[in-house]
Amino acid sequence: MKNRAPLSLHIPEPKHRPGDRPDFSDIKVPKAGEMRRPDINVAAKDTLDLAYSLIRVLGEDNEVHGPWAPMLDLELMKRGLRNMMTTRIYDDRMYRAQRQGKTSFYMKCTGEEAIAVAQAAALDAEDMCFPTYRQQGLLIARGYPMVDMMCQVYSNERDPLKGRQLPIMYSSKKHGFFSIAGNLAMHFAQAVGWAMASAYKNDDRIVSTWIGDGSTAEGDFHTALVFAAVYRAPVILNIVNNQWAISSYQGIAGGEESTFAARGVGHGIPSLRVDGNDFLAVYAVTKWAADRARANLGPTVIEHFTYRAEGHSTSDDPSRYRPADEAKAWPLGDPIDRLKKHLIALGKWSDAEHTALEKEIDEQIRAAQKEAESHGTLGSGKLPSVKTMFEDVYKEMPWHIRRQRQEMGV
Amino acid sequence: MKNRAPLSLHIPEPKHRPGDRPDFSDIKVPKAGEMRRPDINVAAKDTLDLAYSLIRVLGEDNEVHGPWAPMLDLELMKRGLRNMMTTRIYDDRMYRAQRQGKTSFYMKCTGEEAIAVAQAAALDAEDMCFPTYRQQGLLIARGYPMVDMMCQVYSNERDPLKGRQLPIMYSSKKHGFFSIAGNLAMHFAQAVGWAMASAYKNDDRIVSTWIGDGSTAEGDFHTALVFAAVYRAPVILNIVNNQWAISSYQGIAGGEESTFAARGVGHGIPSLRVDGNDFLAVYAVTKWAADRARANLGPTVIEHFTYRAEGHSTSDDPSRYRPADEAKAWPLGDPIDRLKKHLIALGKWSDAEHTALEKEIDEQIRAAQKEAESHGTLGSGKLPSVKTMFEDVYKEMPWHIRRQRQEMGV
Amino acid sequence: MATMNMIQALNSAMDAMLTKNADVLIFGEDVGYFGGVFRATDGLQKKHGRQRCFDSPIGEAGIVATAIGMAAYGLKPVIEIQFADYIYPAYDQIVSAAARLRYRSAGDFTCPLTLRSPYGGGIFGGQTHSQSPEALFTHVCGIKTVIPSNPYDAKGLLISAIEDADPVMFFEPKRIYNGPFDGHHDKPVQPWSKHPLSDVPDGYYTVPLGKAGIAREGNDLTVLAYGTMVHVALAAAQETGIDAEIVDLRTLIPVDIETITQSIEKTGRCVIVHEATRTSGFGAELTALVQENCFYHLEAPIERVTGWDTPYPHAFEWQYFPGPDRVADAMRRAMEA
Amino acid sequence: MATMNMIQALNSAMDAMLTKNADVLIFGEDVGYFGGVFRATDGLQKKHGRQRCFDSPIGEAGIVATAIGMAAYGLKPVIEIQFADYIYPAYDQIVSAAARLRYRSAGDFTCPLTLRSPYGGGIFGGQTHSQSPEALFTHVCGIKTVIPSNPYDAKGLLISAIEDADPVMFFEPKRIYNGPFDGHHDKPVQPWSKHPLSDVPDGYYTVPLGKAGIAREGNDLTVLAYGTMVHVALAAAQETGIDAEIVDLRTLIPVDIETITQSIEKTGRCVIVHEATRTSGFGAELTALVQENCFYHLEAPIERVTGWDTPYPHAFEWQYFPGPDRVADAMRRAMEA
Ligand SMILES: Cc1ncc(C[n+]2csc(CCOP(=O)(O)OP(=O)(O)O)c2C)c(N)n1
Ligand SMILES: Cc1ncc(C[n+]2csc(CCOP(=O)(O)OP(=O)(O)O)c2C)c(N)n1
Ligand SMILES: [Mg+2]
Ligand SMILES: [Mg+2]
Repeated sequence: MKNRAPLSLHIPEPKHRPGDRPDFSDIKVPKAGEMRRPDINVAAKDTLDLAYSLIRVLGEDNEVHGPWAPMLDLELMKRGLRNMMTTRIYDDRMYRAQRQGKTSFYMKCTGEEAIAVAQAAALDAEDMCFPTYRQQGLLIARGYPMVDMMCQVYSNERDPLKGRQLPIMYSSKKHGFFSIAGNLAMHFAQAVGWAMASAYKNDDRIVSTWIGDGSTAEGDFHTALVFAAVYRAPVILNIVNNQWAISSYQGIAGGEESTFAARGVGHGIPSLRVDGNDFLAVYAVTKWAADRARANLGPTVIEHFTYRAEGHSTSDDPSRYRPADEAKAWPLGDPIDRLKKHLIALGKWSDAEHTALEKEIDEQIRAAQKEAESHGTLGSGKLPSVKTMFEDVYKEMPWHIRRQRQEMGV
Repeated sequence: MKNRAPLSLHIPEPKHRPGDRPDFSDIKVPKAGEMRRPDINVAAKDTLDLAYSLIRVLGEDNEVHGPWAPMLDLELMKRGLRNMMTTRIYDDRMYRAQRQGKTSFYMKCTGEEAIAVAQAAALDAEDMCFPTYRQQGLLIARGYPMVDMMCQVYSNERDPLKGRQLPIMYSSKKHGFFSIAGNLAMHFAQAVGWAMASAYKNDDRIVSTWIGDGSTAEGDFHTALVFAAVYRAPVILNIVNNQWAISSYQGIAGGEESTFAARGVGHGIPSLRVDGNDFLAVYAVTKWAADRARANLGPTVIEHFTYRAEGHSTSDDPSRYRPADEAKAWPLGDPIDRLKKHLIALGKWSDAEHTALEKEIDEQIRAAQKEAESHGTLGSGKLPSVKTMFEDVYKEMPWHIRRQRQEMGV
Repeated sequence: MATMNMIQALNSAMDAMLTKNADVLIFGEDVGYFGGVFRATDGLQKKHGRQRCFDSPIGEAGIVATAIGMAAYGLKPVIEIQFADYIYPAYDQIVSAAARLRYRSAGDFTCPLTLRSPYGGGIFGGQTHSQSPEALFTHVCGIKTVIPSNPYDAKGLLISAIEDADPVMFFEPKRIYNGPFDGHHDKPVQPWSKHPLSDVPDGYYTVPLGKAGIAREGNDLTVLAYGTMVHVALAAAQETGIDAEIVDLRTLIPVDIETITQSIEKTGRCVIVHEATRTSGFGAELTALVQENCFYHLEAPIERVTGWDTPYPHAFEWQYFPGPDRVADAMRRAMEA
Repeated sequence: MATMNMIQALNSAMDAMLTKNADVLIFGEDVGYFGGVFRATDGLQKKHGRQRCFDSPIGEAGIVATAIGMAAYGLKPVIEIQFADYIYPAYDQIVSAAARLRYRSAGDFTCPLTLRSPYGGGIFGGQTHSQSPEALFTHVCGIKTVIPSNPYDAKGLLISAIEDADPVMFFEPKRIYNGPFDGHHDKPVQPWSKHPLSDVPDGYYTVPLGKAGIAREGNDLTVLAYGTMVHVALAAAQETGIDAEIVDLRTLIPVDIETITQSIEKTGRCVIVHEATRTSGFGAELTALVQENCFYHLEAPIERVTGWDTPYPHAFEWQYFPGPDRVADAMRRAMEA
């Protein structure tokens, strides 16, 4: 060895652990309206500032600001508010159902509702979505029957997926919602293939897909960016940076050194970073990206900067690895609260109306739950026929699976 | 469907195909010396200009220019010239040997010699290399016995790899040269692991690894960047952009939309793009990156912009997919020729000396070849013992492999 | 009718399907303008257009992933993985997505893609251009695995694979692309043109998946083989003079259990041949099936003749390859037992 | 000596090796500060320091790739893949690199890494948290595959795996982390503390790789099993009253052929049990080995009791899981044949 300073291994570590006081003052939050809005045919490299900053529309004053303000009509915003609230209350009910032993598992998207709901509003109903497990808001916004959602969560006799999938792994082609897989990141690259197919067929449907900050470390994330860039696929590549991947903070995925949006720029894909808790900003950037895709300008990367306000899933206990009150310290607020306040500021909404709506949704969900539970809950014995277990492995059942079914005696 | 313009699928296509006149005028070649040289602790995002341009030192006037000029001593340059020439002549002889039926396969690095040879000069002898199949120059520069290289190519009785590997898949731990695999990109991520190990052990050896433009599309390329960035691994991540991946031009790997160096910036890794045919520039950027690694500043991405002057391998016929004279039109010249002219311009070299050196090397290689061939060529029957075929699957031979060896009767 | 080698037959199958169905498209590394490193897609881009047959980035995971997305959309992608040795980066996409999509979505989404890949040794490709990974797919429910042994079957099976509603792994024994190699590497190479199964119809026809062929009828012993090994087994039968029935499986999953059991009930003896490494190879499953289905007919232990449990070594190509002598030995052992 | 469940035993093995050898380090998703989603690395970061046990990005390929680089350097990385279902992204690195490195470099570079991963069903994990992919590794020469069935073995085998000179896949049957589950899901769960093999020495000790254990001696029939299925087989033996010898394989590759043949030569009957899908599962290889090595001792067809050839369905956990009733049926069939 030469006479040199020894090397040392760097292991990223979040600023705060249980017992510490959470402090997000290192996060630079630009003022709403501050970021420019380039033309949709901008070169990737000319979006670098947008990939490192944060596009925000809704200010602390609850008013809209700057060139990204989408100027939405009231109905759309109210629908968005309702869909976000529905998502949150649905999550709460299902979480509780799991705790009551009615199913094995559940995952909430608390604090991240704007991402799915505002995007559903900005996309066409026919556009295709390749989501992760935290975009249940898409199904709600697109009017998928909530009873069916619940039956999936319960793996009961009415479960559209015949009891085959873990709770929350919904699938509905009719609602442009791709079958969720437990395997992270895989779908991100598949979405690009779907978009290529749409372009190949001279169709006009575009694709949107989502991935978590942690999952961007998978090879398939890269694959998606490479193929999307090469074939200029009409796809929106959303990264939901909610700061955590189970117990690992985003620095373990490379967030210490760069933003996730910046990855897109390197691939020659125009890339934006947006306040993911700002319904209007999420809507605006999605619309911009959709316009690009529809104009055959190819993919856009969007990083949604947000915070996972609850545990990873019902199997998780976040107080083991982060300060219990970290969610409260999050500087970008809550998406429902912010949109609500904006509507109030516009003079079009009130606390009373809000409470009434909350109650209405709650009752609606309770009714749905009652109906869903009439078809059984996990372990209740009300299941699809056991025979179905052997179906759909292939279109036609081959002899060896048929024999196994016989062996089982069904 | 809405009344919208139909989507269409973009398939990248190189500008020229067989029969066309090659024309590289779209490649912007900055003047030598034009690019700035930042401090080694520069932030990734502040290298963006360097990732999109081209660092060049040797000008058309055969003189050095600008802040990247490494100010090398004459001996080092002469050794570099010799090593590059040796690599080229070695390639020619082995290519011919394959054509004569003495082995199954061969791959040249013609036109790309500076990349391995200048880097070997800029690294310490103890630093570890994870190369692809086009960095044979490393072994030559590090003094690996040429006879052993040839015996590997011939899979003969003296082959250090016992006839197990395809020709050119050398391995030499002693020379800091990681065992080459046929599988593209895998090693790029492994190199990061080696670098992490070196840092973990407070060692002072750093790592350099190479990958082709085409291979950057693999997930393992991404993996390498993510892990290197997260753990600030002391590794130099070289991308050899020689414009082609067998028959696919670099646009099929995403080169139409961005540079390959730009990918590094997105990951928070300082990234440089260099004239890969400029020995001095390659040396300079490597040194800069090595200094960063040694100072615990972490990884650097370097894109070497070069041209694969010959076929992909002996199995390839490039005239089927690109203009036959494309290599001649390459605007960045030939690395050997450029260094030679620089030395002549310095008054330290001459055409006569060059020709004499060429002859000396040629004779040396012929002698080595004669010796290597005395140990056999592929198919000559002079092989390691067949027994060895069953060894090294595991450290200790398990019963089932022992039985198979017996079954074979050896 | 034309005389075709395997490559021409495969090319003709893809040509026929590109012509017949606008939803068929082909992509993979070097398959576009160049026509593939083995020339299987030669001329298809020129004839059918750049969108129908094009180059992909070097990313096997991406090739399969995008094909899955396309298949879910409703297209019929036919993708090439340049060598079977390079399938592994795509293994997750194949196993966790392609194979599962129909099941996990209860038929809501399906994945009718065809993955073609040259496999096997015999061309001095060394350990990364010679592998036979078929068993790694036969263990995965939800995908089919097909391996042809001659031009006629190659075309007919490939068309069936493309038309199949589920993902199909289509492995092409590269050693017999140009001629029916029987393992006698020191003898002159025979071209396909001398073989009756090189008579291939020009247009569309199918050979059904899931049905084995009988490459040679016989009464004394059954050989189960596929791909190149069918020809090796034929040579061994001829050289030993043993009246072997040689079953050419053609499809590994779902395997044609009827043909297998019928043959073994007749002969009572069984030799299984494949080039892949032995342990947990498809020969293990065949052994299990034969002993489960024909236990009381078996007069001798089932023999496996396979590649050794080592990587495929470059210089020891012929010591590794399970050639006619090794097959003949096993046949004799099975007869003598 | 302490009473440990499987998780504690595994934790104790890693603790011992971190203490013993400075070249041992541990990484994987969530294994650092948090201690792993199954808590197997609980407290190790705190005790041994952040560099010795740390979180990795969510990239299984990267975890394995960097471990390969570290192993080639000379370290002894112990990595965790959070669920065996998520190994596939790393499959290429395992098969094409870890398994081949010693061979292809003729011993110049080696790859002594240990990959731990929870596998198998029984916890309502659905199709992506229940898989048993061991056969996909047993087909790959150059790697060893180990599966413990109790705390004592788990610790001893893991230490052996870490000390081994070659890459070892170490699959942990997650259903028995907390108790020796015998498949009777409707009965109360037994904790490990009531089981004799939960007596685990505190410090360093090894259980050798490549050696099977006998979980129950018997004379009438041999059951080959591993992991959770050892306990299921024990229950089936008790419930049928059949005097079965239950072989706990412990190591799948290299498998302990001596113990297997000795047992079958004694009993003449064989039932093979695993949770993985049947076709081309490790049971196929075991069947082949048994019939190759013990053909003339076999009095009945070898039976396979396995998971069905479908994904693991969430709601049909117990219809899928090869429980004691199915094993008992197979044992009776084997006895009656
Ligand atoms: C391929 C794969 N590896 C690991 C897991 C286990 N796992 C499930 S969710 C998760 C964390 C994902 O974090 P992130 O991508 O940030 O998404 P988030 O949960 O925050 O929405 C992990 C590691 C998995 N499901 N798939
Ligand atoms: C995983 C994998 N996929 C495909 C191949 C086949 N292959 C060998 S070299 C090559 C082209 C590589 O191009 P590039 O990375 O640009 O390197 P270059 O040959 O130009 O140096 C391909 C596709 C391979 N060896 N490994
Ligand atoms: Mg996250
Ligand atoms: Mg290249």
